[in-house]
Amino acid sequence: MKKLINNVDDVVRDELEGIQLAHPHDVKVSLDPYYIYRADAPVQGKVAIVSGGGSGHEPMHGGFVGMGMLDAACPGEVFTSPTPDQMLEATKAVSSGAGVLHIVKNYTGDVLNFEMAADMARDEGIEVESVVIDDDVAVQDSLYTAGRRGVGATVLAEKICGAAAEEGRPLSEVADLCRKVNDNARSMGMALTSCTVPAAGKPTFELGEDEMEIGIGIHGEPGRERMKVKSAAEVVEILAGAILDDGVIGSGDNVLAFVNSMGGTPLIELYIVYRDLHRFLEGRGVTITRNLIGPYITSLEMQGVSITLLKLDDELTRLWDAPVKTPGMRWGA
Amino acid sequence: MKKLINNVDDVVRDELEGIQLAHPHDVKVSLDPYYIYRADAPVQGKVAIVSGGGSGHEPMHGGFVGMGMLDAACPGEVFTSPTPDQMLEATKAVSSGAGVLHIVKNYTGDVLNFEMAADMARDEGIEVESVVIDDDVAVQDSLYTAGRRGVGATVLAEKICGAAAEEGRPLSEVADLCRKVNDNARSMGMALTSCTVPAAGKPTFELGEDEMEIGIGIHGEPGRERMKVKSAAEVVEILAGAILDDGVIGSGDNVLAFVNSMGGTPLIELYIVYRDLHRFLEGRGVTITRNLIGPYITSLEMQGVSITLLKLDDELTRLWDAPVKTPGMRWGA
Amino acid sequence: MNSVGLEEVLAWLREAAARIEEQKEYLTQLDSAIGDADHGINMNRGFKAALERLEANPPEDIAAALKSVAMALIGKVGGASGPLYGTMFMEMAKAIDGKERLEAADVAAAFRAGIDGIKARGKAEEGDKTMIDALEPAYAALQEAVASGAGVGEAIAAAADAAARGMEATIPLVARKGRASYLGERSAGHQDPGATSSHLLLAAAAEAWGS
Amino acid sequence: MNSVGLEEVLAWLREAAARIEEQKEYLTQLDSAIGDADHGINMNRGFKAALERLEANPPEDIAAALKSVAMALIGKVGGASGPLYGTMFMEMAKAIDGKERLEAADVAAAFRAGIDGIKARGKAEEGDKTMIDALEPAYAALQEAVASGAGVGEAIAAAADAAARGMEATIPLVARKGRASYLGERSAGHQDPGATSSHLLLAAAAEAWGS
Ligand SMILES: Nc1ncnc2c1ncn2[C@@H]1O[C@H](COP(=O)(O)OP(=O)(O)O)[C@@H](O)[C@H]1O
Ligand SMILES: Nc1ncnc2c1ncn2[C@@H]1O[C@H](COP(=O)(O)OP(=O)(O)O)[C@@H](O)[C@H]1O
Ligand SMILES: [Mg+2]
Ligand SMILES: [Mg+2]
Ligand SMILES: [Mg+2]
Ligand SMILES: [Mg+2]
Repeated sequence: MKKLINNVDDVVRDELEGIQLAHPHDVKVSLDPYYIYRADAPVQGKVAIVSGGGSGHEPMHGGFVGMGMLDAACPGEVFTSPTPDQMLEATKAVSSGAGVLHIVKNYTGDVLNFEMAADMARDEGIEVESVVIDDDVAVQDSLYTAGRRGVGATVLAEKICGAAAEEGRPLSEVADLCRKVNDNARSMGMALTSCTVPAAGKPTFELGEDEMEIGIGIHGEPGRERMKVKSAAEVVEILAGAILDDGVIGSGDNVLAFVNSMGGTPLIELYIVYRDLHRFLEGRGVTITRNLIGPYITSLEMQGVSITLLKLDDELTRLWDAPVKTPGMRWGA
Repeated sequence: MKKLINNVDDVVRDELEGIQLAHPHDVKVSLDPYYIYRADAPVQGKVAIVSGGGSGHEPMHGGFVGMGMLDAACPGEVFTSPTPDQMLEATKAVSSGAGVLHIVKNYTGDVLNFEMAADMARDEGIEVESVVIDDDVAVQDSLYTAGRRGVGATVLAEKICGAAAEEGRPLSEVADLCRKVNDNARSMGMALTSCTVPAAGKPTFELGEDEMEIGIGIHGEPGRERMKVKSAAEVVEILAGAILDDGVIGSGDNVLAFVNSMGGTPLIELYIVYRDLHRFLEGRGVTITRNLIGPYITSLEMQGVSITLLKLDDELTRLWDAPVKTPGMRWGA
Repeated sequence: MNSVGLEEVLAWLREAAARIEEQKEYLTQLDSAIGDADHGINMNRGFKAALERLEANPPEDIAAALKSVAMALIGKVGGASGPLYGTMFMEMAKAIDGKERLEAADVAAAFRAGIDGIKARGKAEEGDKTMIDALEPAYAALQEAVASGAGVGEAIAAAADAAARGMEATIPLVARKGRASYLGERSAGHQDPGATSSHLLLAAAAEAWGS
Repeated sequence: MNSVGLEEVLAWLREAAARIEEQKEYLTQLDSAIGDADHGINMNRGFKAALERLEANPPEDIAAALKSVAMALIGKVGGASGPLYGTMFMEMAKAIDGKERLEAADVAAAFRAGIDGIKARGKAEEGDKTMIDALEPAYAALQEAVASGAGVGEAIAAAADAAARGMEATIPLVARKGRASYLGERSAGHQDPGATSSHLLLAAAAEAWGS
């Protein structure tokens, strides 16, 4: 394992110290328990938005703390859900009395820990709503299973809900918007290489020199299918094809197309994938009206890409375009 | 070789098509010859800034075209300098009559091709100044050699000169600023892994499972020294130590600290490196007053990091803070 | 043993922590086949923290001891197993609140409350390939032993045996809950890590209360 | 052969392009040791474009042919070698402008002008571990052969041999120009890719004009 780290046990703490030193005017960092929050929190009268999850997906979530996006983020150990005490402290630190939205990715660990935290926060008199994001079409959805994973739509939901909260909208509306984003977004990812969890010290899975894994999660979980490496255009067809097959997005729709690097795939490849995605969607009658291209929800140094499509209407488009000022996403400010 | 591409010969063209499709309001792309330019070019009365170089370093340079930074960028094939015809056409496309600054990284290929282009542009009556960036302390400087390479300072020079041009300053002043940035900036990089040039199909160099290469360039060129992998703090000491040893930056200085991913190193590691850099510089009496952290001048999917320090004064700080709106760097707009 | 007091409960927790530390790699290895390779690391972090807590603030009674463990697990484990085992210990604490010693029937009632807590939180049923598949058969055996008049030691030994059988029976199952469920059919053929750690906890009790 | 005309020049260029295509991987491999692994790719792209240009717009005379190659190399190769070889062909074209056939002395004069063009642009001297280290000895041998009355074929064969020796002599050198110079002492022990492609160009001429 080759990584620019010091001690495997200190990876998250060292990173948090770096974030604090790098962005002192924008965010504050609590080291016990771990959470990152807006330097100007709590923002009076504003619904606060808290998210979190295992580390290793940077810039998500800590890089999205700031004006127009998250009020706080709770990082767990690498790929391990954070604990309720972190979420509770973060919730208390950013709550201004207007209520707090927890945006939770659908992994059993994240869901359960956030549930306990929400219960504890309510016990302390804070109004909390939780929305679970589950946009990954690689996983079969069913009432009887853990359901689909939360992936790329999380980034979009955090941006859009952040803008709505900034406008002063009430908790119920911000939560409804979060559900709307989740209902209208679908994702699928793939990997060319595995990643290595620092504490594990070796790659989570092995892929042959000519193989790729389709339907990968963001924790190095195995995917839907392993196959021979294909061209960017073919990969786009598999990923975006599965998204459209899911039925939520189709001909005539305007979408936000989010082409995400899993961490190790460089921008030059993302633009090629975007070109092919644009062509593919054009052929299927879907129009890209907004896009996001880059490493935003990653899996350490994994090479690969995920595609998220979000069906847009005027409201979502306006909120997407609204100013945002965070270390990981910034425009209009 | 595993990459998300179609045909190895089409990598740059496919990428340029993706850039055009992704940012139609910000940039225009010429496919014959290749160059990317501001959608609103030429900007009347403004000095135009043109840069360029081999592809594979994205977002540099194409991602830096837009308000407050470059007017045009000329991408060559992967790691191969672009050709004079591209530079000439780009220069003509963005020239408003106020003169054009060519920002050139010090590689024989870039320098020679830009020289020919500048001659041709002058023949057509366009006033051109060229500034060569050579900030890489990994390379011994000498009158008798090709000199130091241009690396991270290029990104900073493009931002700062872009802001000055936007203010309406004349060509000679913008060029002087570029030289000032170059004189006050020093860089050094390292790699944990090699990169693979698509057309070559295999890694440029081989590194053992426990080795790193210190003093690497941005084209997969071998570095100053190969050694066993060290901790982030030790790597920082080697890189930043070499920069300070060069003598331009020292105790009492305020600096912009730029921690750059070579492409495959994820953000979590960059923040750890930043933490260690902050500590190291503090111990040497150097104060970080601005920072830039992320993949800005990359080497395809190479894992590794480079550090650039730029000594700041009020003028450079103000120009750094000025609004910029490009696909790869954006704030205040 | 016919009933257990604070000393015996603490002995159980120490034995459990020791076994988890010992089996850390094994649990993680099971989790790497159908999960994310952290179950042993998570459980060990949590039980180490629990023992530290118990030593730093010696509990007044059994309920306080179980509650302290619950807080340690909730605060230190993370992942799915942290809140689940944390809830289990919290519900067990509530069920025996105020009691100085536990008869076999008290142990069964506490165990029932603990399992119900896990199920309420995790929504898993028997057959979903989770810790429930070790815990439910264990409870059934415990309850049966209590009904036939067994003491704590005998009853918990029966429960531990049943947990071992339940744990092994997870091997052919297709996971419907937790991270392994993403694998669908590919999850069959592997023993569930959570069912394995549940068995460890019961085997530790059988050892601690055995004589 | 005692003199060469347009046909022979075109035959040389075709032979050169074929050899470069054939040796593409080898040149790139040499460049990967002390450069950026693209010299073969660059040269092949340039010479392919040159041949296409020559076919699309058949040149009227030798100067036009050389100029066309120069434009193709400048426009298609990029990197250091593009402007350098481009300049070389441009200067050679100027040196023999208007000539229908080239005697050995004309070839030598053109070659001298080409090398001077490269040196003016690239500022490299002999011993810097560049193409100059193949080209200068080749010129010296060519000039000597001309002085002793050799025809074009014989003279160019001598030049190619000298280029081969010059190319091999780059191996122990420490680079002072081009990308290899960044390696400092580590550049020693490797043959310079540009010197190798220069030898290829001369060997192609020797082959094309050999009989
Ligand atoms: N919904 C659930 N109900 C009961 N047990 C569950 C549930 N989800 C997961 N588990 C148990 O948790 C174990 C995994 O724990 P662990 O690896 O620590 O957490 P994570 O899956 O978050 O990494 C599984 O083996 C399974 O027994
Ligand atoms: N200043 C120079 N003068 C003469 N030849 C040079 C000079 N710099 C580089 N070269 C030659 O160019 C060759 C490399 O060409 P190439 O790989 O195509 O370009 P780049 O180095 O830009 O990738 C070197 O092997 C060397 O022979
Ligand atoms: Mg986990
Ligand atoms: Mg090159
Ligand atoms: Mg796990
Ligand atoms: Mg080269």
